[in-house]
Amino acid sequence: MGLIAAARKGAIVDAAFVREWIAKVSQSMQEQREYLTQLDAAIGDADHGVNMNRGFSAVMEKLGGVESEDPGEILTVVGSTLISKVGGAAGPLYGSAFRQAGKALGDGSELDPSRLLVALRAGLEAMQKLGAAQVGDKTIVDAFVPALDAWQKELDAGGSPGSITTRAREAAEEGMRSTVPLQARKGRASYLGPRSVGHQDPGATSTALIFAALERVAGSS
Amino acid sequence: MGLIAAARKGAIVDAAFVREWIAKVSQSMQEQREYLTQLDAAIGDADHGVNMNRGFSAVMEKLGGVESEDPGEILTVVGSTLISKVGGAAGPLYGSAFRQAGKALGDGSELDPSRLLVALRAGLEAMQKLGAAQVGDKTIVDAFVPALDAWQKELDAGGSPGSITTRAREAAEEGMRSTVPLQARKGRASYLGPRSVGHQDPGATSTALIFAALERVAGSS
Amino acid sequence: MKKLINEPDRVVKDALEGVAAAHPELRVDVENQVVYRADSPVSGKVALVSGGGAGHEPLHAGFVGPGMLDAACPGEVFTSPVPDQMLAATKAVEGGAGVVHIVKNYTGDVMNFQLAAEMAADDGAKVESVLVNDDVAVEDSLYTAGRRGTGATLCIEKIAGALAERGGDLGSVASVARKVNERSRSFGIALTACTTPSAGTPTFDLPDDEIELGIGIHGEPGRKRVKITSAAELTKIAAQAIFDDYPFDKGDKALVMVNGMGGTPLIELYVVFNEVAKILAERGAEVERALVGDYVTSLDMAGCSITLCKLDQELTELWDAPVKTPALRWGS
Amino acid sequence: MKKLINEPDRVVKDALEGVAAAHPELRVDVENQVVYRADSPVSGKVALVSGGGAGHEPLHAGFVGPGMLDAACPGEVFTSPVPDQMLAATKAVEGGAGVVHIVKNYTGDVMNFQLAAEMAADDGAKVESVLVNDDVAVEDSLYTAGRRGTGATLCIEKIAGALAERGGDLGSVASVARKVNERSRSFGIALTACTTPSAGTPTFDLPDDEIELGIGIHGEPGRKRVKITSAAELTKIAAQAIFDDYPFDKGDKALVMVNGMGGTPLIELYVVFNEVAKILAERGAEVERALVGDYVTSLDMAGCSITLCKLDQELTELWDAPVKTPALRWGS
Ligand SMILES: Nc1ncnc2c1ncn2[C@@H]1O[C@H](COP(=O)(O)OP(=O)(O)O)[C@@H](O)[C@H]1O
Ligand SMILES: Nc1ncnc2c1ncn2[C@@H]1O[C@H](COP(=O)(O)OP(=O)(O)O)[C@@H](O)[C@H]1O
Ligand SMILES: [Mg+2]
Ligand SMILES: [Mg+2]
Ligand SMILES: [Mg+2]
Ligand SMILES: [Mg+2]
Repeated sequence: MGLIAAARKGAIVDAAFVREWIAKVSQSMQEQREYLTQLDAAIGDADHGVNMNRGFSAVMEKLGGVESEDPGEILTVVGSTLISKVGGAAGPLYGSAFRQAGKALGDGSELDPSRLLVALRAGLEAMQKLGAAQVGDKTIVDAFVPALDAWQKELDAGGSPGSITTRAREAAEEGMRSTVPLQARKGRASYLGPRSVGHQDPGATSTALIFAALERVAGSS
Repeated sequence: MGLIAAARKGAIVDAAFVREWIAKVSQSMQEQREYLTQLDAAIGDADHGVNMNRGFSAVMEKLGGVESEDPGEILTVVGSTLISKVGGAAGPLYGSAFRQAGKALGDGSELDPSRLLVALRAGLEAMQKLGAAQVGDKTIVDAFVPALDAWQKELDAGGSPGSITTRAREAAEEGMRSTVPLQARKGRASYLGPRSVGHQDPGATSTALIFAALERVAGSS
Repeated sequence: MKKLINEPDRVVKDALEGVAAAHPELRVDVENQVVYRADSPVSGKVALVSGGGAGHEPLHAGFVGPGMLDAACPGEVFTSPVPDQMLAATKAVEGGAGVVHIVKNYTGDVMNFQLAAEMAADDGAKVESVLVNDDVAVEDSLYTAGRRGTGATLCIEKIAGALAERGGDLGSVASVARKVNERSRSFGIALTACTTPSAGTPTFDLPDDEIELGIGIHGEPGRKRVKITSAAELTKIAAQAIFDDYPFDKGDKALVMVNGMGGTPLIELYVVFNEVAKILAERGAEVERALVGDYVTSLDMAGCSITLCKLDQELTELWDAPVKTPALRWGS
Repeated sequence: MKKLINEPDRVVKDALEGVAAAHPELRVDVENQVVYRADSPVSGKVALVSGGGAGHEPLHAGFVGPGMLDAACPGEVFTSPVPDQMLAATKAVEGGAGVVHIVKNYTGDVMNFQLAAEMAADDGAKVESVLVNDDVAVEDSLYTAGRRGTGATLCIEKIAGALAERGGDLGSVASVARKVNERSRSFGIALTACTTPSAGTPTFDLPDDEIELGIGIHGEPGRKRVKITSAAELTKIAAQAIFDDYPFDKGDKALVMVNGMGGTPLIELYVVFNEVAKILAERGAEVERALVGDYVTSLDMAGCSITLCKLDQELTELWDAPVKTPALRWGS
């Protein structure tokens, strides 16, 4: 059941919704595998797409065996699976983020966009605690932070779950594009120094894909 | 002094003549270095031109320090220098040939085309004793043998030293071309089996160059 | 892409099966991708665990054995291993004297080892982490992830492994490892990019007459691209980059490692070694120990890295101590 | 062409200077291109001398030392050495018990060693020549120069060297060398050509999806060109070519060498080793000893060769005996 539909009866996000979201993320990581890898080849080591695809395929397999009706528990499973299967920089970073977000949701089978935002903020915090990246370092953070800010803004403006996730996706993509002129200060790309300028960051790109998937689920019904 | 000029006063080949011949061989090995190497790349290991050029440069250096007025002694020095400097298959083969030719000439500062032929036959024999190649094996021998046969024929016909060396050079080149359709049975090229067919043998080619140099000396005066 | 593999996704596991088949003196957990020395845990001995992305062979699995590592955790090609691997390895080799994690300074390696160390600590294991960051091509500053760990990793694993084998305690094994890191510097040069099995195309394009200076070991481009020149010139550039950061002068004794990146023939590495030896001689420093060959590689990349480690008597003795691994073996 | 060299004509001498700088346990005559173990001549010991074109490193210079060769004579790249080198080496290492020449079966090597042996005999030295011809890719017939010597050279030098070190006399050292040759077979596969420094371009053109089967070690093309396929398939082809000539069956114990040609990363060699081990297991034969790495190379050629040597107790003991050379070292 999509967020819109859920929204009608009080904007409820449930386990099915989270599973649908993750399924769409997994699908787009598979579709964008080469693209993300090419981006990583330019300023990294040509494996980001492979890593993300490997991770989310493992997640889908894992979730198949998880009965839970608890969205928080599901996100926690997603996180620990990413930590266990991805490796590289993206694994622990995305893994900690999803796991922390899941923990923050706590239990309860239903939640709304504002509670989901709180959870995602907790996830972002965990990621920054581990990776110590700030906006402008040319990383995942450059897409993640503006996405949540836009989410907050649209939420305050009383926007619908659909419009909230649309704003978030737009902001994530903008953040993604904003990494192009930046010189990387974190991760492998930072080794290139000035030569990292002019390339879009792979991690910021995968983050934009994650928010795009969320929008598609929220938009559907 | 060229063979023609020498011929007038009794077809005398002297030390100066031999030195001139070897100098011209050395020059053409330098000029044809890449060409011979490319031929060797096709059916061998891409070093024949390099080997021959290294060898004859060493020979020129060596001869610079040899006073001798004895053609036989000079050819012997050429042979042992090739043995000591070239390596590969061509080194011992050409080396033994020149050395044996030199020995066969014996001493005496002058000789004529018929005595030079006897010496070259002795050289060819030494080469075949060491390498056991017959005409048709796609080797040096395929150019060397017909060259000496043509030499003999023109000599019997009373040809001038100039015409003798021209026939020899023509026959050597024909022998060289005749290696193209052959399947190699000796040397590295034989490893290719049927795949050696269709390529001109590098060693037969360098032999043709050696007779061409001889013709140029004999032709000049 | 032409490679001697089956499927790209199987490369690491297939290779690990090969390692198991070739080296009975190792125990290989193919499923979890951990290579152990067969007799681990060695009770009372400090255990050494290292790991990192695959594609750098023989690093690290080739350095598992008496006198060096107790376990190695290869990740996927060029991708740091996951915490589960290091956790499993740490538990399995723990002999009661604690475990040293040798971690090359890459964001991914650092974070995955950190998570593993935290989990291991929760389970009560004593873990000391040692960071390797010898690559002078990267300025260590706020604006980078810090220097990369490259060739010095071998020196650290060998020397710390020797001390552990001799019965050194956790603190002293970790500190000799850090001492080697502080006294080692490396610089790498790439003549070509490399091709990862999963990507299938070279990690970057390099014209036929250009090379990359200051490359790492993951196929990433270097700091600077220049026209190819003589081995003498290139070695000067690499050596100078090292000396600018950490000079080797009169009387200094160097462990000199000229390391092939994977696609460069040994004869060229000896040509480069000769140039390094000449440069050190000019400065009055000595080649005390030498290692020439492919040890810390980057798949099929052509090029080399030069590592200089400043030896003292302690380090020289530990370097000379017996070691028995697939890739480094002497004195036993 | 991008190589870490100075001038093409200097490569061998520059590399030999590097060998001298890196290995004090060797004595290097750079001018005459001979590498000696520093303590030669070893009086009363049968001496082993080998040689061949350069470009196959570590073969042969990397195998000079106690338990293996007394001297190695590298020629120019891919060009057999000249008789003068082998003559000088033979005289210098002769310890009163005679000298064994280990000669790979190539026209050039054979003729140059022959001339050297004749000259040495004239000087009163006792020389036994052993011909290595293990490459099953070449049919040994009137229509070829005979099988090439490839990977088995290492096994012969190691095992005969061990017997010589143990005090075996000239006859027995030569005959154990011949025994190893008779019990060894090899087959090589090239994924790419190689580039000699002096030629500067690849020795042959190979499309991006094709490989050469049955190659030698001088960059010459093989017997057959096919589309690239899986490591499993390629290993089957190589193993079958060996078994067709010399089967390994139930109970046979094999020394398995998976040798890199120079440009192929170690991780791929282990993938191939794994396939060889599976094939031998299917036939009931055992991997008794293993060697995986770059040992008999062809400059920067990508590919590998597989060598199988049928061991018996004598050969296994001699293989395990101590050896101390730059490229092969154990037990000391
Ligand atoms: N410290 C960090 N904080 C946040 N994101 C980071 C950090 N370091 C790297 N990243 C992200 O990780 C991405 C690379 O991920 P990936 O290629 O999977 O790992 P690796 O760099 O180990 O190969 C980069 O594009 C960047 O966005
Ligand atoms: N047995 C032989 N008899 C005569 N000539 C031979 C023999 N074997 C090889 N050759 C000649 O040697 C040539 C190759 O010489 P070269 O390339 O210098 O030596 P290598 O083959 O050792 O690299 C071949 O083209 C062939 O003509
Ligand atoms: Mg990456
Ligand atoms: Mg040749
Ligand atoms: Mg990676
Ligand atoms: Mg040759």
